[in-house]
Amino acid sequence: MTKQVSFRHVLLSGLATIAIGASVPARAEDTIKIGEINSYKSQPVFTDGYKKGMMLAIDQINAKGGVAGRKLELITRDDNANPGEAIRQAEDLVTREKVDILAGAFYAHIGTALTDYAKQKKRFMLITEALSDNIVWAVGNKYTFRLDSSTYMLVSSLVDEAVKLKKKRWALIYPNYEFGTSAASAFKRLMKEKQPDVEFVAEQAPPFNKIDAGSVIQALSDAKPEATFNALFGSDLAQFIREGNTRGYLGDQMPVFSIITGQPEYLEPLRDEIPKNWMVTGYPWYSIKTPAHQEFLTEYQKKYGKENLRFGSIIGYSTIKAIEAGVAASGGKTDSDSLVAAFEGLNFDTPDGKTSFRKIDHQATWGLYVGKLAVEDGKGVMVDYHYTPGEKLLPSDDEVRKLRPAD
Amino acid sequence: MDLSALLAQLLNGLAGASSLFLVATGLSLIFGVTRIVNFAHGSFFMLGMYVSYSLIERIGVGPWRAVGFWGALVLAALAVGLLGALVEILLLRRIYKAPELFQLLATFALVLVFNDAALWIWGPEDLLGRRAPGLEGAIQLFGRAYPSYNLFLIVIGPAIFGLLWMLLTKTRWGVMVRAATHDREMLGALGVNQAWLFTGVFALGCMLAGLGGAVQLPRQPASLTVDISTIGDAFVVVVVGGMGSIPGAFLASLLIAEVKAICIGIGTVHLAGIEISFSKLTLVVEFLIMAVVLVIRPWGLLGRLQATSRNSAPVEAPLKPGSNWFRMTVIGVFLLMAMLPMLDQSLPYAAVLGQDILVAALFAVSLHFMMGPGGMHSFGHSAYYGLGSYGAAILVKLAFMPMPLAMLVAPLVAGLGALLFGWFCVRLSGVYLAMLTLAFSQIVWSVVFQWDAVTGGSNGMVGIWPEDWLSGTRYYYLTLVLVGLSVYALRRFVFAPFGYAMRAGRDSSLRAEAIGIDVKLVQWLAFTIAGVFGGLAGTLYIFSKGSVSPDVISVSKSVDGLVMVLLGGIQSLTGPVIGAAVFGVLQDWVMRATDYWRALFGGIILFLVLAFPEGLAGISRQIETLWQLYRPAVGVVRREKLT
Amino acid sequence: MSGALLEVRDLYMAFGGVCAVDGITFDLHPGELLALIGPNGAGKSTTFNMVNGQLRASGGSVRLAEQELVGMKPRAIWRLGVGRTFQIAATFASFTVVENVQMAVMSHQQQIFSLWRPAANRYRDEALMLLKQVGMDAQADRACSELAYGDIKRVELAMALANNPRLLLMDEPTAGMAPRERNELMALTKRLVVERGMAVLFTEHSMDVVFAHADRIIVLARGKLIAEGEADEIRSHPKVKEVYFGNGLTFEHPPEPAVAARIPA
Amino acid sequence: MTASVNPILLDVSGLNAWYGAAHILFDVALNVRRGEVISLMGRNGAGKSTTLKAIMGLLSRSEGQINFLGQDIAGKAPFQVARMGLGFVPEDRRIFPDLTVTENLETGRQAPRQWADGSAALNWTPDALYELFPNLGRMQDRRGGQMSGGEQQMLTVARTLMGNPLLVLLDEPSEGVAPVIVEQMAHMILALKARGASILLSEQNFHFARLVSDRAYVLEKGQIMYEGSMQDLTHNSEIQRAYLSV
Repeated sequence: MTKQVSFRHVLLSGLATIAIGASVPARAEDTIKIGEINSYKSQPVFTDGYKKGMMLAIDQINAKGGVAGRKLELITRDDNANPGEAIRQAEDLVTREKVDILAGAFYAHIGTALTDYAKQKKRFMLITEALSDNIVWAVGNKYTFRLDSSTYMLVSSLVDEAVKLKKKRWALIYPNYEFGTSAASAFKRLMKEKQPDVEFVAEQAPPFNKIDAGSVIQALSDAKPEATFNALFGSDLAQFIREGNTRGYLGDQMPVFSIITGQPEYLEPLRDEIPKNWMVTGYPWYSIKTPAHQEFLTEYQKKYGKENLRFGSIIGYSTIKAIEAGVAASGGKTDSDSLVAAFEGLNFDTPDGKTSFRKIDHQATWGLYVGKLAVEDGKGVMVDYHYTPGEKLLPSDDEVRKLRPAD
Repeated sequence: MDLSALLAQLLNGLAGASSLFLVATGLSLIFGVTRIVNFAHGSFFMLGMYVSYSLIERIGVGPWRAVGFWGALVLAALAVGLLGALVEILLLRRIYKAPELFQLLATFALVLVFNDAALWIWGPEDLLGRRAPGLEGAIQLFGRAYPSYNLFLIVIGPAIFGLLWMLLTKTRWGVMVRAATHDREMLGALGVNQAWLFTGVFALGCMLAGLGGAVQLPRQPASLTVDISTIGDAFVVVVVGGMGSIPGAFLASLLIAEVKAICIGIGTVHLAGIEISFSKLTLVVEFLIMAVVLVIRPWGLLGRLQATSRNSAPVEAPLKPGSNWFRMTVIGVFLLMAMLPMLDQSLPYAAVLGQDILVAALFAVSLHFMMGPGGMHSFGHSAYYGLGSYGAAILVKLAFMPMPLAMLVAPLVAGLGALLFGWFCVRLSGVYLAMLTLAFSQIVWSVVFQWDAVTGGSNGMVGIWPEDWLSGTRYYYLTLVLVGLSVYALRRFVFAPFGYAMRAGRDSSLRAEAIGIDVKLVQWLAFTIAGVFGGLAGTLYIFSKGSVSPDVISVSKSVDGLVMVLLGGIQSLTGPVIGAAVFGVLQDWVMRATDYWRALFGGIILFLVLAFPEGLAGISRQIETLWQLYRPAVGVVRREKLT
Repeated sequence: MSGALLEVRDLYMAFGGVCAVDGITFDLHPGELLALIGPNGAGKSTTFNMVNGQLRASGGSVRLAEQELVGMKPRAIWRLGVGRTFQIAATFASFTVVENVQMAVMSHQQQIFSLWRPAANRYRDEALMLLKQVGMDAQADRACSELAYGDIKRVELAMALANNPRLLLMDEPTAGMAPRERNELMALTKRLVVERGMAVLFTEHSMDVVFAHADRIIVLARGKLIAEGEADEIRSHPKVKEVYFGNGLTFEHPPEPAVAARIPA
Repeated sequence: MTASVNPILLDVSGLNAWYGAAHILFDVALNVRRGEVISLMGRNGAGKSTTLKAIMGLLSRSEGQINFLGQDIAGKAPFQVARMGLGFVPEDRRIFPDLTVTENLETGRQAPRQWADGSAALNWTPDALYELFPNLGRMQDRRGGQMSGGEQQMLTVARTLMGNPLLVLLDEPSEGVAPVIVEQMAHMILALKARGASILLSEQNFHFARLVSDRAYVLEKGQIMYEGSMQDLTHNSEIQRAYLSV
């Protein structure tokens, strides 16, 4: 009988674990619970600052007495970089934690899955970072809003500058997944519109995180382009730059237009190897002089020490600020319909100034810093940058209506 | 691409091949001798990068920086080798006698632990190493700038290859290592302390991985993702070259690196008006090469049919039908599961988790069906899970099929895939078969990942929810019933003549053929059945989540399935169910318990591995053995002595 | 027509230029027990493997009741009524003894692809009968992995009989057995041959067994057939003595009187 | 014969052993003196090989006293036992198929030994072994896997001798090889004995055992049923019938 006895033991302990794991925690009735799902383990560089930003905003708001008389409470969940897991965490947050508001998503496919979940379950959802255009357009829906600027906005912020160069022969390099491919196709389309004689002489799409930089650089330079559009980031970008410098592809003669490279997450690891002649989007937190941002910076560093900010920091902070504004606008009601109504057209404050959620596609008008890269004190920084508000980077309402299904 | 461009690309490939060779050859060596599929090999590569980074930042600066830099590379390799020795002594040595592939579970746990350890020590950011002193610049070759550091890489690969070859063929230690590959027990009886031999081999393999990582640092930043991406490449190289063959690993790393370089060199071409991007092909090219090589040469380029190693696991006990107690337990569990949705007030999350565990259990049971009784290890079972889920998604979204019909048809789509891939796979055996399944799953993955028009590309497809009359709790019950029926059916198959024929082919295919069993045909059918039920799991999954992305076909999905099967115990039919349940509950719990949940999860698995080397379902047998071991000798009935 | 069940003609096998079996020819008649002897490496197992289809002959022909076997797969040849045991006994280790035999019967009854009804009770009685014939019925429900080597050999024989073979190939059937067990097993085999009208081709190193039970003996050395005949002829064949018997010091009935003193100290 | 006054090399008593749950050996006791050739006889499955494996430490579970050269070796790992001078030749020719003859010999090599009294033990070199086994000398670079069964059998013995053992455990040397090879084996054992080697062999072939050994133990169902000189056993047809199935 030993076999069955032990089988029973395993079974009972398994069920006990389910029971313990699934039991309902005590609930504080007077708080507004924000359930946040993100790829904490997979993207620690971004999510570390992101979480800190969220906590800072929550502490500030709760110190003032909360929103509509209720304090904010944040519950975060790791999605293990997997959409199915993200959905389960959402269910967990809704059924067990009884959260009032769902937010999160770093990866595009997870953002997309959560967007659809929101639609199916009729739950308000604030996608904070995932950049895919689909989230507000192709699969956009009544219940989903997105904070960070989309891939399209990133590309469109650079196109005007790119056209000014009047270079004919362009090379493109981007990671082989939706972010890269849609950035590249948006870039090609917008460039063709504004500069019809443009030619795309080389296109390389290495697998994400597995670039073979030497071969890629050589293939690009063999095509003799006059300018390059880049959507690589992270480890791929570091390899691309080092190899490009060594092989003389990058430098004075090669203007590069590169999205998100100026975000500290991706800029810092490059140290002093920043090549010349790059125009990037990013987040120059060290030199933004607006009072709102100065105050944010001071408070952040007061709370977490003199550490560098990340792009995640301001996104996380602004996420909570947006929710604060939304809940205030709905008069403290947190049912999905009230929140949706409140968020459509909602204005809220961020360290970068006033931002709003567009009624037409629920995209926030998150603006972008566009500038050049330089090395100061052995570190890469953005210089000569300007801030472009998000509303200027989006297509016309007519086009948006074509892209987005009616609710 | 003109000739000079081609030559330059070939040179690029040569440099890439070196690092690949270093990491792959260590893996091959370890497998050859210890038969351990060292899943943590990529982690040792990653640690090689991190350790050499730290060392170079300390001793690779100042006037002696050249000495410091090169010294740091060597020291880093040695340090990683030392860590490998510790792992072998503290962990692997204890589980050599476990059933096949069990060590994979242990090394999988190590991957999790090492990754979190690296996060804790070095932080989340990528660390870009310094350039090699004296080799910072480039030389002119074929009218192009070619990094001088690449020349060093081109030299070091063959140099290490030569040294290893000498070590294995010209030294006594090498002779011992090769002997241990075949029969370590005999070697022990000849006076060789094989434990230290194994430690030495494992440490050497890890050291090579560490060196591979260290020499890569001037080209590639140390990051927390290289462990997984490296292990995949290394496995492919080892298998393409032939497991255990060091010249094979060398040849294969050259082949793969060169083909990749040429694909990149070709870039985008227009053929008959169709744009073909060879650059995008690099996503999957190594797996295409592996599939082709294995179909043509079933043991890799330079591999040979593996002599059956005597270093093998205990024999499985004969099948016994479940006792009444067992049946009652099963019914009890089923009823308990049926009650979960009724707890929506007290335990609202139980049904959510239960749903996922049910799907995981079916996935694991279908995998176990081919791995356990079928004896066909699969590293690519996610292919059928993915075909089942994408099949359903496409049938619903693009063919506008009603959901219930799609649920019926989608598993058959997966079955068709299994029928096709299985035809090739069953011609192979052992790790080669497993790697071909992996190749096929990666090929399916890359098609799904890039076919934006149909599959939605990397973002996947959304809006695939059950019809209203089947949604919510009803869907849970549908899942419960379908999973219950499927598991029951698979169990019946195992107890039926077909299941016996599967096990017969596994135990001795020679003997099975000699009594008229068409082993390949039996395996092919088993493979397909496993594919259909794996597909059903995928179908059930997708309607519970509403969306699908290429993750469902990823390697890690296959690995999850493997972990569940091994954790539960591959030699037991209840093993995969227990494994899936424990895996699901554990992961759900640890992910919430700490930020370093990977390390905790890995640690728990390591504990289970050491405590229950036959899997959780093997606990009973262990208790039995313990009982007999400590039972006082007087209790043993002695036979009458004849006088 | 010779009346032979098995006709082997000019059978030839080369492995990478090395000739393992070099043009051997012999017949085997129903009711006959034919021993194939020769030094280790003479090509005996290779010959077996070609007859049962495991190896495809490089040249020559193997005919069973007029039907050509060369080119057929082992399982097809098995279905024609050719049973086989192996030099290194191989049963299905995760099965019980009786399940091993049941498996063979189920295969014979074409039930391999039967998916639903449990196998445990199929043909159990038939399997027990076969086990009884080889004296293994008492151990029917033991796991095969626990059996002694000689017992595994017996189980193999029972399995080989499961399809009522016309021809039985036995590769060293009595290896690992004590003298009386050897004789018992071969006596049993002989009885089956007579009762069922089977033919048996077997290899063996125990000359006591060979001389006592074989109707006829053929001798292979280095792939060539060097002698053929009955026990007495072979016993005194000088070439066979030279390459195979030696002085016969270890036989129970040596070809010449054994003298321990002849062994140099 | 000659050796009964010589010191005892191996002294086993109360040896019990198990395979998994099955109890195989029951209180086996035996001894080997220096210079003796001892046969361990019995039917198939009687426990002969199990006894040798238990002495070598190759079984996962065994109990009892195993004294070798005055030291207790029970519970030691096989490699430790081998290093003390106990050589083991397995029954199933476990040569290393991918290694050449020379390399196979290399795997068995151990340093020369001395007896407790300071006299040198037999010291084997590959050349000396090639002399003993001329066949092997002619195929030094051949891979083990490409040799015939008889040649492999020779190689297994030669490989063990490379460890310069003080006592050789020889498991079923006559099994599965041609008579002419069996005869060579007998020659070989007697040649070794003449040089002063001590051997404990398990054997079913009574005629072979009779030719080579001084004393015999007869095992049945894991128990020693008879011990005595080979000569006595030759004349004891009762024991032969009862336990050796002759």
